[in-house]
Amino acid sequence: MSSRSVPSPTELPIAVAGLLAALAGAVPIGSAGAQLKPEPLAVTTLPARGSPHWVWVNDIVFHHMADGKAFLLDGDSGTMLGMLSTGFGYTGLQVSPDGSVIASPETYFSRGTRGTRTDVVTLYDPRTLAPTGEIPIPPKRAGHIPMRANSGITDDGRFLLIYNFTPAQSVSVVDLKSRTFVGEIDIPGCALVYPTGPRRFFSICGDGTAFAVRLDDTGKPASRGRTARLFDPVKDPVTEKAVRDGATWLFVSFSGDVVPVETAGDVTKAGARWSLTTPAERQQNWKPGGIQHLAIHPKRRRLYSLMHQGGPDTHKDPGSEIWVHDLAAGGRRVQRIPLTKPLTSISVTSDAKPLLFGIFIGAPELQVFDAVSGSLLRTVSEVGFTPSTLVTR
Amino acid sequence: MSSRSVPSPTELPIAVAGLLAALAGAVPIGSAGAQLKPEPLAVTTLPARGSPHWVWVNDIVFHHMADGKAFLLDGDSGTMLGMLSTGFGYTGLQVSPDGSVIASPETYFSRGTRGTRTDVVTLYDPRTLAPTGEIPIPPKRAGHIPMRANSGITDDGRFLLIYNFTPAQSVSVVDLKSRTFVGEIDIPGCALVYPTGPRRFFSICGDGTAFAVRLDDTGKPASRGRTARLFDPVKDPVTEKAVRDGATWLFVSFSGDVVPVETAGDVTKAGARWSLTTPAERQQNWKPGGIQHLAIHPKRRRLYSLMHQGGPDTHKDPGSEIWVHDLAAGGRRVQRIPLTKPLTSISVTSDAKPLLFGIFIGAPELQVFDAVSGSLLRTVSEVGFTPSTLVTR
Amino acid sequence: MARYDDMVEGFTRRLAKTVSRRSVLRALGGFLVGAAAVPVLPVKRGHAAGGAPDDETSCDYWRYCAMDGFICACCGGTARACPPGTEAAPITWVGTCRNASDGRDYIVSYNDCCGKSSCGRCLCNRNEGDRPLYLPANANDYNWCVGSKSGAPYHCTISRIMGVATK
Amino acid sequence: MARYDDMVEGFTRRLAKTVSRRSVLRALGGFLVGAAAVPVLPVKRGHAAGGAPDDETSCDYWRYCAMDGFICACCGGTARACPPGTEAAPITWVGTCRNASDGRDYIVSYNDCCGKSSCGRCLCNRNEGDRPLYLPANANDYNWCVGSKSGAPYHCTISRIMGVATK
Repeated sequence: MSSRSVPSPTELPIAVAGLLAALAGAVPIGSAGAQLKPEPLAVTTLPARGSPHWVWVNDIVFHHMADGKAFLLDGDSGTMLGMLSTGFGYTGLQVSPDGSVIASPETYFSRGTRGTRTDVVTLYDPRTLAPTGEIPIPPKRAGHIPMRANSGITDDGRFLLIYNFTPAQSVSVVDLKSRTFVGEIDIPGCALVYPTGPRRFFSICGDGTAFAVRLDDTGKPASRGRTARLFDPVKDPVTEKAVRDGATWLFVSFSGDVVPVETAGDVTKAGARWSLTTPAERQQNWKPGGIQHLAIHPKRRRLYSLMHQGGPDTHKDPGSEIWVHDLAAGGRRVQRIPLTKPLTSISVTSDAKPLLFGIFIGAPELQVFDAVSGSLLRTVSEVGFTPSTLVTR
Repeated sequence: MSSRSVPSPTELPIAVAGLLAALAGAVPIGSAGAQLKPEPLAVTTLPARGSPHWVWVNDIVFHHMADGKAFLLDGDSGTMLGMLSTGFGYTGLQVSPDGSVIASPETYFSRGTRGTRTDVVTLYDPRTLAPTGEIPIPPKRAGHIPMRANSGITDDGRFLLIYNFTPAQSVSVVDLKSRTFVGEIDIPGCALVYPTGPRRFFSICGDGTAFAVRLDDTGKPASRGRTARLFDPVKDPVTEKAVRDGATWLFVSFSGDVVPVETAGDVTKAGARWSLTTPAERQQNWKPGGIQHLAIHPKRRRLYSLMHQGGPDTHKDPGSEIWVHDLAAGGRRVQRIPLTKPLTSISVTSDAKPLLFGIFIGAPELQVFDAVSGSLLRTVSEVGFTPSTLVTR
Repeated sequence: MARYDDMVEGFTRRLAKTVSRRSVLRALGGFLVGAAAVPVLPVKRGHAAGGAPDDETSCDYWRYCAMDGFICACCGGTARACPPGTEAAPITWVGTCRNASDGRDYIVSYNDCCGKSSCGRCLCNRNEGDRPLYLPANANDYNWCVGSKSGAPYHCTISRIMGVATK
Repeated sequence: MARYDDMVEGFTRRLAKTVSRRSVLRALGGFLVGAAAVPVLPVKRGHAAGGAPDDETSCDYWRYCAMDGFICACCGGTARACPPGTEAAPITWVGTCRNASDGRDYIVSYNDCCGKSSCGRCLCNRNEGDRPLYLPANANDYNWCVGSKSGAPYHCTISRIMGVATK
């Protein structure tokens, strides 16, 4: 017998050790040599402050939706750092601005895919990746193909906002400080959440407006109202996959127009529209598309867009190139990064030597690029099943 | 707009219809032409008595164990007939001898992969594949790579027996008539369940014996006892993947010896040992192996074995051939069926024109063979994720 | 105009060089050793792609022009009926699809079948007329099982003809 | 003596003909269109297979001679420590592995890390000395998380040296 079984001497209750010895029957229990101390049982933890090159990959696991996961990886080494198990129909986690809390809106059924539904916000310790608390929320969390605006955290890290769709539309407000559910705000005809300050967010509406909400210090709505029309939802709708550039959210239309939604003043309004594509490129059917098709490096003033050539209704198709536009230069395109494999989601780190991460929902791998040169640094395999969205800081 | 949205007129509550109309915003709701009646909402059901060529494929979904599934397929057409969602660490379902009940031992956690554990036997209607009842059982159900002997039903269909491993070993007895948990029977040093009659089963033990149990009419043990030694667990252990031949269970050893365990009389004892392989084949390292590596057609007296060439400790390797032995002729080999793809589990239907089904845990497909000629009839793709075991009748 | 399939074909060719996509898939279907679990990319095809417009287990079936999900006809149901043990969600999104055999446009309702985990077969994503989540009635990205008694668990999607489209 | 890998190689060759397994896998890793979800076959390798006996993320690592599961060193842990947020199950199965660098046999304990869903990376199945379920202490087919406070949910497996094996 080249293999034998002994219980772990440091951990095993005597009774179980006796049982196992009995179970082993005719197979003799080997005696370990005394010259080596058994290695202790250990669990790794993460450094208190992570690297700016870490990335979360949220996975809805479309074929096994009860088993949502979020993977944490290090872009520099390409190693996996840890994982969260995040329940049914997972749409992604939020990290507080100071990085001290991971907040994850999750849904569970008492019998996996049937029975009583329970929605909670699970809080995880970013160092141990262990659940440290659970905040019950109404079982109304919107289920859809993951996109980042499903939830958001106010700029001061105080309130977590979660989009509900039952199909009535509302936003659940959770106080991350007191760890309580505060209440629900109706957003009729509007969807998703786009934070715009310590106490503000807006949702985007079917009539081309936005619904802007200001919260008081308890998380209750202090004011709310519909903006003027920001875009034409019939002629050329914008995708829901906007990125934030300070006080401005940059939306992009199906045809490739950038629609800035400016929230700096008291009034949320549309900024000057510009295009990702030249008329010639538009003629060649270049379009934005994907699940998280925009990324931004605000300090470097760079907007990254997943682009592909396709006809109408290809707004969710993966990108074959990433185009880079200089926001400081009025949106002048400064780079085209051709892809060897399609991508549906991208994200860029916000540090001085930024990485660009890319995933494709049809392949379980993470691609890591130098965000400045655009060169592919590495590919990390076996990352989830249907990797959906990315979270960087 | 080539696409528009209207709610289903027959089903939609007025309030929701109003809401959706409002939500649609600028997009006009189309009016359906009156010349066609909308097709009604419908759900299919299965015929009261299924075909003998139907097969269940149990899937533990190893990468997403909270999402166990069982797929029902028709071997003749290669179509999927339906599916069950069966919870965490799924080891497979049991069908009552008369086909009237599907009994599925299942495990759930209140938070998917953490929280409170609940074990139940879910009963499904074989015609609607809907759960019709749930019997709570102790949360002790054994978790392991799926194999058929994890649970069993007594020959009269009355009692469901479920193997427990905590790591203490016992069997949970469930009365399928009264739909209640009856009790637990300790089987110290022994594992799994092999039914041998309307009120009998045995478990197989680490010392090479079996632990035989007779139940009374309430499902409590009437007698129990250890048999004489049936095999040598050190020199040449048998696999747990036995098949039943009437009152005899046929076990096969790592090296390829058939060890019949005869239960016809009052005493459970070993029958005459014989070998799947000739000395020359043994020299060429032909061995049995797999997850469900044996199948039987009792009426035709044929034993089917997944065989491969491999060294020691290859008892779980997939088969590259299926060998067929005639039990009526003392185990003479009558056929070798070469495989174009490896298989880890096989099962044979018990009718006069039997089909042989095969799956490989590493590929999501079902292979269907003529069990008499051995020819591959069809391959059904997209059957689960890690298809584990097969159930035919 | 580059269709999605053509693009993906292009990628595949670049990757697999002389290996046709079909043979790669066949090899895959066989088995994999030591590789990552490889999930399915939603298949998207326009009518132009040809395929099998009359086969209701095919993503090319004419009714599926705005389909997004697993085709119930591959899961124990039919093009218009949910598989055993599931529940049809009453609210839904609707597309307008042309039936090539009579040249007419039909309004087709896509109802999700709910109450079991994903069927996992015949994933089909055709986004004709799909709109973002702020236009729910036109958004196939929602899990419409939310409107069923079973709640969110999504199994597959059926298509029902609601009428002939008026111009 | 045909090793498992050789057999699988053989199958692969028969299927994919001129395509090497590696290139098939690379193509796969890229993406798949319209194919079934293709899961992972447990990788099994003996020392004879060569590989990387010193790389603790490799199934060939010398300590992993009786490993069965996902290698924690690929999951945020190390060869001997569980990933963040998981719990090491105290009871376990044990193998005896030879360290080629010093030629000695070590007793290695395989502890499952529990409390999260499967890591899904670096699946490794080497059955040296594995025995059936009726010999639990030698059976790597059990989910040993059953002995942890977290209960059954299995994430990955570590290996710890318990001592030098005596003959």
